[in-house]
Amino acid sequence: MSELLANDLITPDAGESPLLSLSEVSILKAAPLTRLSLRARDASLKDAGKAFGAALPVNPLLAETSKKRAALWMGPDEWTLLAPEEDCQALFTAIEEKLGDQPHSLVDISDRSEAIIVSGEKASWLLNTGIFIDFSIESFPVGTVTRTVFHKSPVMVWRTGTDTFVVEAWVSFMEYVTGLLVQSAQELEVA
Amino acid sequence: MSQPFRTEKGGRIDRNEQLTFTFDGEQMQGHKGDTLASALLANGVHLVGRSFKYHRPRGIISSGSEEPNALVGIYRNGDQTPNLRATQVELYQGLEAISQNRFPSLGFDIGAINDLMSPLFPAGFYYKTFMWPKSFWDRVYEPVIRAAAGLGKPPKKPDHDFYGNLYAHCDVLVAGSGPSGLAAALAAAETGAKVILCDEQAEFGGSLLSENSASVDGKEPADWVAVTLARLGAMDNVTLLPRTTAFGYFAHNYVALAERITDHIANPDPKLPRERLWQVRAKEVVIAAGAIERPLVFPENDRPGILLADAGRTYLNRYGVKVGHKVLVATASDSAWQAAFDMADHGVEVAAIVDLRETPPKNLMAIAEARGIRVEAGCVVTGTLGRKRVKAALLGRLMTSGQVASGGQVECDALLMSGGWTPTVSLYSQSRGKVVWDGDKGAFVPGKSVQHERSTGASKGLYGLQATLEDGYAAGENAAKAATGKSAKIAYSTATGGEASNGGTLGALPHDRNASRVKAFVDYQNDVTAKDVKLAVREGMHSIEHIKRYTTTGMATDQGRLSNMNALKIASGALDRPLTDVGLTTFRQPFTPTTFGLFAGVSRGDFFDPVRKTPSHDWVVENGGVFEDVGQWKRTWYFPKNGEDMHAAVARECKIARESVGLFDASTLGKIEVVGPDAAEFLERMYTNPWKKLATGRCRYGLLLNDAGFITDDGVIGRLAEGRFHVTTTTGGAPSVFARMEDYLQTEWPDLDVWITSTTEQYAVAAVQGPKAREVIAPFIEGIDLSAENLPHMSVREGTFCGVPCRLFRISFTGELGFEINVSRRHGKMMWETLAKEIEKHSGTAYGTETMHVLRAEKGYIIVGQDTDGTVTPQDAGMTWAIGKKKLDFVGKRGLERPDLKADGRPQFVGLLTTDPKVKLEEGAQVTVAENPATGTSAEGHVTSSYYSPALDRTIALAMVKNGQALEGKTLYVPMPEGSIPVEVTGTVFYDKEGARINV
Amino acid sequence: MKRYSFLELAKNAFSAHQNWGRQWRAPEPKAEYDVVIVGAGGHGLATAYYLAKEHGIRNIAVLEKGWLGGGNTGRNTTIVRSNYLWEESAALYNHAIGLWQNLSQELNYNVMYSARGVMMLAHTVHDVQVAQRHIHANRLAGVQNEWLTPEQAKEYCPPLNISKNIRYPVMGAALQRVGGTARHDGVAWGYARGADDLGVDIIQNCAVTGIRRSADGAVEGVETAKGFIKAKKVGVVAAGHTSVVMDMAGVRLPLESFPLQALVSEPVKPAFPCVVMSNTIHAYISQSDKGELVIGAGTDQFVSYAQAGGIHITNHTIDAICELFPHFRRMRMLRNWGGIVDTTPDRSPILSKTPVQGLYVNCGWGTGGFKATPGSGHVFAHTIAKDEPHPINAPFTIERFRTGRLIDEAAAAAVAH
Amino acid sequence: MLLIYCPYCDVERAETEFHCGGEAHIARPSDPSQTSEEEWVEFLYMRSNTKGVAAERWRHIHGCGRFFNAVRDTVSDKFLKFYKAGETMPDLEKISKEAGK
Repeated sequence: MSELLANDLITPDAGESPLLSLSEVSILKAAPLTRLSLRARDASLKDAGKAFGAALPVNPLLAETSKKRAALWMGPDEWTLLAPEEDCQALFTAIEEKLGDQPHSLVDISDRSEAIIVSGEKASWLLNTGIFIDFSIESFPVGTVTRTVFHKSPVMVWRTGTDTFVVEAWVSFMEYVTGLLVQSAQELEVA
Repeated sequence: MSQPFRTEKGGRIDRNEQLTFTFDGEQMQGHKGDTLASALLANGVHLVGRSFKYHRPRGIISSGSEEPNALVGIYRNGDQTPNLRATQVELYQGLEAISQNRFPSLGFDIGAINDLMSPLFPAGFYYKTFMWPKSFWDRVYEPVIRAAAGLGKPPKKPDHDFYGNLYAHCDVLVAGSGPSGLAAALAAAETGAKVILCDEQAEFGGSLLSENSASVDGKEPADWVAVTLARLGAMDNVTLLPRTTAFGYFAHNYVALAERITDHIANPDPKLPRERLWQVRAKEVVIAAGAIERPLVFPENDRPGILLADAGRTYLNRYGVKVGHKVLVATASDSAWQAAFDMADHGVEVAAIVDLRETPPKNLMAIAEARGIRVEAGCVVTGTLGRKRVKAALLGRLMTSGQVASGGQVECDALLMSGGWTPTVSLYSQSRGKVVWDGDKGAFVPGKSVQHERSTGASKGLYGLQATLEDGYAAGENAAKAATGKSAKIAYSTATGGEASNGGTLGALPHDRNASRVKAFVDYQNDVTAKDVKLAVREGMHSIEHIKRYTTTGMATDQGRLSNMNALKIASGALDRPLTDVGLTTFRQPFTPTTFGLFAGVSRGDFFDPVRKTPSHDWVVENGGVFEDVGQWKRTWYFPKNGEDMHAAVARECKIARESVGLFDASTLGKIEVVGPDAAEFLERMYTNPWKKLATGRCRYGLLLNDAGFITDDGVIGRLAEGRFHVTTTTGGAPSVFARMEDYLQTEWPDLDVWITSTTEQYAVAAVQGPKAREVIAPFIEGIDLSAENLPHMSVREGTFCGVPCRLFRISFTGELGFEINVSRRHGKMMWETLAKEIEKHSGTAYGTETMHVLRAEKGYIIVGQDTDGTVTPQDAGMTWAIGKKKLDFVGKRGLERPDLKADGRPQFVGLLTTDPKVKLEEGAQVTVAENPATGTSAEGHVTSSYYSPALDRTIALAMVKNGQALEGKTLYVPMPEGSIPVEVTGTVFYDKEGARINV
Repeated sequence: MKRYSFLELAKNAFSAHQNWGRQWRAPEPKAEYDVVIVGAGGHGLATAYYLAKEHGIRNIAVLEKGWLGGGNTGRNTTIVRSNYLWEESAALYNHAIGLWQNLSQELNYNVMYSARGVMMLAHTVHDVQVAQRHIHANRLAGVQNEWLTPEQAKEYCPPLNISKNIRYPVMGAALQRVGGTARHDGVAWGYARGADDLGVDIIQNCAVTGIRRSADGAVEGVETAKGFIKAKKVGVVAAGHTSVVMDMAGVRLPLESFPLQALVSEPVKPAFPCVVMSNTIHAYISQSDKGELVIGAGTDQFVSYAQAGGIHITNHTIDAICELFPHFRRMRMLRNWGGIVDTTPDRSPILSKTPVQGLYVNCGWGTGGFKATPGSGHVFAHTIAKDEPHPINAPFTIERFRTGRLIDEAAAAAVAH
Repeated sequence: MLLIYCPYCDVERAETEFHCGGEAHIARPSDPSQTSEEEWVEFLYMRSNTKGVAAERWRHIHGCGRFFNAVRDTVSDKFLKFYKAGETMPDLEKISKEAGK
């Protein structure tokens, strides 16, 4: 998966100034996005992928992307489907229609979370100030997506590039997450 | 001249950079590279503290983190840190150190009277006295004991500094950077493994930094360290962490490190954390923690000027400091001889080498002879003179009979001692490994590995430079191989010199003094003597844990690193049982005392716990609302206007909501979308109520029990489509309800085709309640017919609010016409502000949780967690109507059939009205039958909710009262300290009993 | 038994303390006892002491797999209080408070019971409601407990941070003045010495490996590391290991054993006058006579007999302490250790006969057993001696879990809204 | 802090991502109305509380959300096996032996 595709979908919010802008790491707020939570059985995955416009990954912690689409594996029967903000209603309807009577659950969670883009050579260091996961490129290759915990907040981390991570948290936790990231990064300003 | 004890040259200090510091206000000089201890010694200062119990003068005894005596308080910028070891405090310009546990001064300490009275204070004396008169314990004895105890002064102000955290993973973590640690790190790193090397000291190299009589690859040991570090530093796969203590070894190879970042810097950048907690998951750990020298236990072995021999050598070679002008060396092992030789080579007079052994190694004897040093073999120190500094030592000659004959007196201003070496097995022991006794080495050494670790070098009892290097390389190679499967052969460096030290002794030395009159210290800081250990054994303390606790040996801030082995040997002797039978006390983390702030990390202030805010938050702040904490949420409590207190504000809010309209932020309520063909079946099984027949577009109140039969949560559930429900939960219950649903779904009913998704934060929710509610929302809602016919009470529809999709519930928690509008969270602020503006047109008000509570109480609606407490059944709560009678099963149904849940006399939910309508009951107050119940009377129940009701212009209360529903109309009492309050038992609905207002 | 006093201490000083006798013997087990107590912690030793002292049963053995007082007795944070919600609990713990007040004199051993006050903080409206309910219930039950405003709380405990600007500001506190601390080792040793003096055999390093029952099911004795010991009555007081011991008799219990951590700071001069507990942010703290801050942490989430917990639990405990007492951030942790706490579903103990004739059990104290030590031993001795419960422990049966008559101290603090 | 393997995510993660659900393989009776008081209290409260090798439930609450089971030695805290929910209880004695207990 190329960095470009992910960045095609998750873009800095033009209306917001950077939360952090250092030579080694920056934090940008991402623009709003369509997020659909899809729960379904294996038999429905193909149809769901077709209706969505990107295949649903079956391997754990993987993301499948196509133009303006990303399907993130969240659990063995759970995917988060990402698309541009304006596609929400159309996608919802398309998937519902395609899946019809197949047992599934499709729920709009677009506004449940917010995303930030953490990038730079110190990005993984910064995330490791609060996240336990080994972010070395061998253990957590580009394209890996997972839910985890940042200090006392649940978050989702998706590596979209060697030095780029998308971090999502439920909206009411985002101040906590960004606040701590910015605070922890301040030592990088010391020469 | 300043620094009279500084050598002419040598050492690793920077002689070009002179630093000024103060100790107890006195200004002194040292150099960059000094520790506070080495700088004090350079100035001839040995007396640096007072002991814990007897307040005896104490000096620096070691050069490392095992130091029990030289504890000081460090002050800077208003921050104060007690109990720091002078041997670990790095000198910086302007450092301010204060001695501890003395009053009024270090030189003259009133507490020293304890030393004179010490015959009254043997081990455990406090268990035997201070019992009479009884009242004196808390009032007299204890305050005096407490004032005398403790070491440093506690910090008085909040800490200015902050602390960092970092999670890390590595293939090989090497703890310790002496010869074996450096070799291990290098060998592991050369295989490509990810290596973290940490050392508690400022410089890597450990013993190599003070070794000047050996060489590695033909280089000075310190130069070899530099070369090795350069190699390690150049590798991307290596992280070097000086000033970093591996202090805790936890389950699953999780090792905690404390990195000290700014304490050694004169003016640290405030953006730097003071310390950082590294939480490292290491595939393999190499423990290269070295060994520490043991003191000799002889009478008066605690005088300032008495040091461990290796410490004396370290001060000389590494710091360029002479510990005295005339030094006596007392030893039972080889290593101290080298200290004597180095001293002599630096022009220090060596008064004598006193070796316990009858025949010390010949080669050492020869070197001593060559330097003209007097040697007394088969000889011990039996006492010392000099109160604040050692002046002389008494010698005793060991006789074949086992007796000791007086061997005269030797003058000296410093005494270096060595009882041999104790491997540092703390980390190994923390890893839950069991140490084993090695009789040859006279030490406990690591046994089998329990976790993925290996000890190397001196920490496993292996000595000698060449041997430890080789062992280190092998340990590094093996660790890397085990972690990554990779190996690489590197060229081993070879050492000459630095031979293994032989010899050593454990326990107290024999002497010719009156045993009952002298003190031979085992544990310096806690003033535990050999006598104390023997007394404990005499009194029946036969387990080493009892001995430790009774005497407090090993419980000081050095955790017994100097004392444990000697105490054990003395106990073993007193018990006449082999040392291994007596057992070793457990090594606990942390390895050395570790700053609280390090553990607390970033969790302080607003980051102590996430502050969760709703979309109305900013508006509430601007409009003067007051918040309350509900779980992590900030919820608006009430909106005081014009200086109102809470009572006035709430009364106004209630009145307006009933008369006109109120606006309430209900966003924090938990929301769960239940979707799938079996959604109704699932809810049928979870909740007490029936769901299958609920029509699309309708809502129902749902009651959730646990399988024990008690109420745990409630909320309104709306059916959006055949297979789609919008479930709401309480605010605090949201996560647990979701988790319990997942539990049942995944593990009990995996066959159901239904999924749940949390939508708590997907939606912002505004409740608009009151007679004008429909008028308030009408201008903004599209796509929904708001008429009572089309949208009756307990309905739900989807439409738009100001053009954005919404879910509109017609529900009420106030008893008034009410709507709850759900829009996606991003539009929550817009919705709130739109409605807040709109209600102004109707003279409406925004209201908070307190008004919400009053309005619902007037209607007798329960609040789960306030009116219920986890012991309340639906019957108790008067909610049998919520139970689907025809249902075969739901969570809690079987629990409700248990005998006590059906028994008579259970508390039931009722209303209470005080005879005097102005008297408001206290929530939690007890309800009794008797007006003036005797103490010990069982309560009939308690008040769960109590408010002033503006609608009724009187107080109302809800309560749980035994058999309460049958007591309606009866008078009961609420006994209070000021007198009993009569109350009448009523139904739970106080206002609009017919429910007319809700159906308009 | 040589009585302890200051005079005795002074006298012994002249003989260089050479003449102190043993505090307890190290006997070999006899073939048979009237009562065998399994577990020489505070509760077990107190049981033996009161059996001997108040019920005239002198032929008693207390069997201990390790060293006496080495389990939770020697590992807890020594808090004593009785301000529990339910009258059953309050009666039990208050019974203990009554005994605590004279315990040093009773045992002629200074257990250092110090009524320095236990303050339980309220941080939310819900906390205030719960605290008030406790106070009212306690007042009716005759248990001392009172409400303090934040300012009063600060006055009682000056280091307390009552700023409104902290994450969970203090809204008040419930103070029990008779609550406080005691010296844990002193309690175990005092009871051991007292029981030993009454003829009780305390047998250490003697693990129980089986419970022998006769054909009719009644207890016949215990198998131990030192052989079979006959006894018609066996009282199990094995704390975290209760399930293991009771399993030997085929009795299942509603217990789970969790690691519980505690820690102390380095000793400092007096800095903290009382005991402070906060259930909402999970911390409790006091200062020992030695000067160490004594801090209790929470339990780990899984059953374990490892006597060690995770660092994340420590982190969370200390962050809570530092939030309430920000001066202590520069203090340092000296020692951290773990115990194994046996917890019941309603967080109240079981002090009861069992379905097996002659087998009695005293367990389930969870994180709070130390405070009950004298009271627990006292009523459990009664239960064993009379083969029926003392009125105070009558509600604390195993049966309650079947009938649903729980004494639910955990539920009473339930959070919702 | 334990290191726990999630059989659904196929990764090892720190304990803080997981919630322990207590003893495994305690099934809720399929028809509770037919259970005796003893059976119900057994289901609700009685636990083996094993000292040694035992099976327990975990949920990857801050990961994939799945419940799964693990076999752990409660004395050493070492995990000996992880398996998905719904799989039958492994032979604990055999696992014990293999682990050299």
